Amino acid sequence: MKRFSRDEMAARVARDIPDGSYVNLGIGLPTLVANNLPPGREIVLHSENGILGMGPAPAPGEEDWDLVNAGKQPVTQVPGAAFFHHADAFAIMRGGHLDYCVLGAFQVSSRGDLANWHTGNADAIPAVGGAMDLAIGARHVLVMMEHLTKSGDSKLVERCTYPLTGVRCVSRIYTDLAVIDVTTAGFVAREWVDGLSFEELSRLTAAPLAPPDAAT
Amino acid sequence: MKRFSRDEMAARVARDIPDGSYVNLGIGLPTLVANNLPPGREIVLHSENGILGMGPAPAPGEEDWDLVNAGKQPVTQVPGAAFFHHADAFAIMRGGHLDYCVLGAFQVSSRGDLANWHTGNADAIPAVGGAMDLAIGARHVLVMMEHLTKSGDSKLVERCTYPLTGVRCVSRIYTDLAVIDVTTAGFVAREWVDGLSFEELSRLTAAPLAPPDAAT
Amino acid sequence: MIDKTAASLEAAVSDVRDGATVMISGFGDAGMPHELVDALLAQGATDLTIVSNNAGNGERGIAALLKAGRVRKVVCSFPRQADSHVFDGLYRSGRIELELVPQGNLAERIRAAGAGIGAFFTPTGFGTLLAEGKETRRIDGRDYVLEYPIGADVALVKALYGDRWGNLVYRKTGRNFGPIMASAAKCTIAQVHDIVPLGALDPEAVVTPGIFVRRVVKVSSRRPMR
Amino acid sequence: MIDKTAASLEAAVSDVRDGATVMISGFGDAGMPHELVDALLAQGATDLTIVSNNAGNGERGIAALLKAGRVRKVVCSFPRQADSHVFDGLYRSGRIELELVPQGNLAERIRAAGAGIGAFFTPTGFGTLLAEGKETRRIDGRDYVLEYPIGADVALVKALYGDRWGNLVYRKTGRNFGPIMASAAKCTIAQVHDIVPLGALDPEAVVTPGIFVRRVVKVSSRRPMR
Repeated sequence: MKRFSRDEMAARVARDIPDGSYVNLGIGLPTLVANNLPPGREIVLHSENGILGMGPAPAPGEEDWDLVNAGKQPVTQVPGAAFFHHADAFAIMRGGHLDYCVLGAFQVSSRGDLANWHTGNADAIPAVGGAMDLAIGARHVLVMMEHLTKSGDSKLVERCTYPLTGVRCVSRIYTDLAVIDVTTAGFVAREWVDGLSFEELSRLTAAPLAPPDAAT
Repeated sequence: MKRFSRDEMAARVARDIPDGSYVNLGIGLPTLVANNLPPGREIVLHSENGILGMGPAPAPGEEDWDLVNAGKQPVTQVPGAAFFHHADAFAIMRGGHLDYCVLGAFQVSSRGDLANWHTGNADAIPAVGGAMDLAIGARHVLVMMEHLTKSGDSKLVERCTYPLTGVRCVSRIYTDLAVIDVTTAGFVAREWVDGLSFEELSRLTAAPLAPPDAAT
Repeated sequence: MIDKTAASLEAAVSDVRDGATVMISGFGDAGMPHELVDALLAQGATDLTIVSNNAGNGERGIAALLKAGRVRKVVCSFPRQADSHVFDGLYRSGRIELELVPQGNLAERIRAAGAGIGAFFTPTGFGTLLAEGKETRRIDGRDYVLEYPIGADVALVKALYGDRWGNLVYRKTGRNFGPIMASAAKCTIAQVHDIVPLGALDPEAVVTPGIFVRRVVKVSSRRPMR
Repeated sequence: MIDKTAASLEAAVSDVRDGATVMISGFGDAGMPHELVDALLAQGATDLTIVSNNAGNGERGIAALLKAGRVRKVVCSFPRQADSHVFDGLYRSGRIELELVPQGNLAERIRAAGAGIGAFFTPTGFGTLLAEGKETRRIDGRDYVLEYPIGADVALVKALYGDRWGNLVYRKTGRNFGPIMASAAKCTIAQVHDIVPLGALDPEAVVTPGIFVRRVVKVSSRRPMR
């Protein structure tokens, strides 16, 4: 079996984002989606720190530290961009105006609960940022994550053991092994990597998994 | 006794508005205050339809119908003006950022209740506009009105008989006869027109009235 | 490629359905999208709920919609205007429903719909007829009324300039309800004095980002603009 | 005559009191009023509550205030940053109080304080640790948490240009929390790259009207601005 690379995962997500969409890409893995958008599509990127129409990273030496993304990395602006303050930036999310939001995750449950902000470790400094707003901040909340933790546990679960970021909010999951929808009937596998059987994928998923042709 | 004219009332109100104040003038009588501001004071006028830094009426022929006041009459803008949308305009009021708001009234009660939007007539078309927002929309809510109705009833009352615009919101009343404060102990006369005795003023006021030297 | 430009007023309003809730920007004449309202009248949708600050005057615009019997309900702050005889007649004869909302609550309720706020406590209107039957609460010694969002199927707004992404700037007090209505409707249609190339509007000065706008249609006014 | 210009950073922050709640704009470095924060450190006020998106990094700005023991409590969304060791150490040893707020709720609560809203129902955080013990409500089939305003005694913000009335414009994503914090504090102090004559700012493009600003102080950055 050949796992999807991070760029392949990003390209697979990007393929699902139609021309003309308004999209927020979370920090970390989801940022790669921007580099993998199919040519010819005009996609408007939103960042919760106050911009619509965010462009790629600037050339070295061209950084403008008043123009950063949610990860506080320098970005650029494209023609048609607009700036606004933080309350308006989050009104755009909370109000359901974004088409897609792409997030990383620790766990996703089969009813779409998302855990991605806190390991629950007593010693951890809690920090939530915009994670909880993003979790409910788009018509389609997509998750990009490895299928398994480093210790081999499934990150797709019946019930999240990490503290939740949002309840019943995820609609589709892209892992290094598969694309899985969250439906009212639970996880439904849509596609998976070559060399992996549906039964093997099910075994690597810690919640019931329906095959692509299951009625949902 | 010589009643205050409308311009004298306006000038008396204007005298109480210090340099540097942010002020909203209601439609009708209060609009006259703008023409009576003492020279040398820089007062910033707010209008709830989206401007701070409103100037006087334009010269005839110079009207710009995209630049109107709350009464939908053409106005001008002064250097330093700013435009904003309706939610921000009312946030400025509701948030308590204005120093003074000057309103007309049908009645004011001795605890500061204001009635100025509705006669209560069954046949009247109800229309509130920004009246209720203005009533609670400034640190000091000043009322300008005739002391008596056309039929000779006091507009200063123990309890408003007209439907309320706001509860316990008025701080000072300027009439054609007197300047009266609303205190926690009720109405206190501060000054009144020449030729009128305090006893006569009390008789023309349908609620207990304390003299200026009353402890409040 | 994103191109929100509509070829005509007619095309811009073609899919407004019977029974729709339609927001109409404007405070008096300033910011009033007269041409879009005329197009809606010609389009024929009926049983409408209109959300606007006023309820029309004379025989034009909202008054014409009312007169043609297209409006079931008006949500506004100030229906009584100079020459608002069409609304007055319908209201007095019980042929139109009125939800009267203090202007600042109207604005905040529209904003709440756009911002995904479920409800909010406002001090405006507390203790008055317009808060009767509504939930109230004392918070930190001040009394508040609970108010709910007002959203819409369609918003008709007037702006000065727009681009093909739907970014808008307004003109003076013509801005009024435009930006918040644009955020609160499923389908926002903007009439603009001119459509400018993408990138021509200063990103620092865009008032309504294009994400809130579905269609932009050019309606050049004979009145001079800045 | 209105002249909100302050002669110096020192003069601008001279009256901040012990125990004050101080908002500090900025998202990382963008919009962070470093020089005002340095002036506050020098001024000496202590027992402060700081409201800001982050809790400082390195040894500068908010981190320096924390390190000097001036801060009792931090209200923020993301205290954990690259090199936020000062906050981390104080937090782990129980010497600082933290109120962790989802970023959008933080922004909306600040806006609510400025807009006179008593409380609001937000969907963000429902069903999570950060909503534990808070009032919830289902409205129209969606679950919400009730959140209250966050106001302040002082706001320190960074803008691009200001005038003597306190009107402000910002620069790119440096805008972030500035406009809402300016509206939510009793005394807002803005550091600006330059003070321009009254009337030089386009009234259509002013982001923070001067009514929200008490003092403006010029702090020219060595970094080139647009």
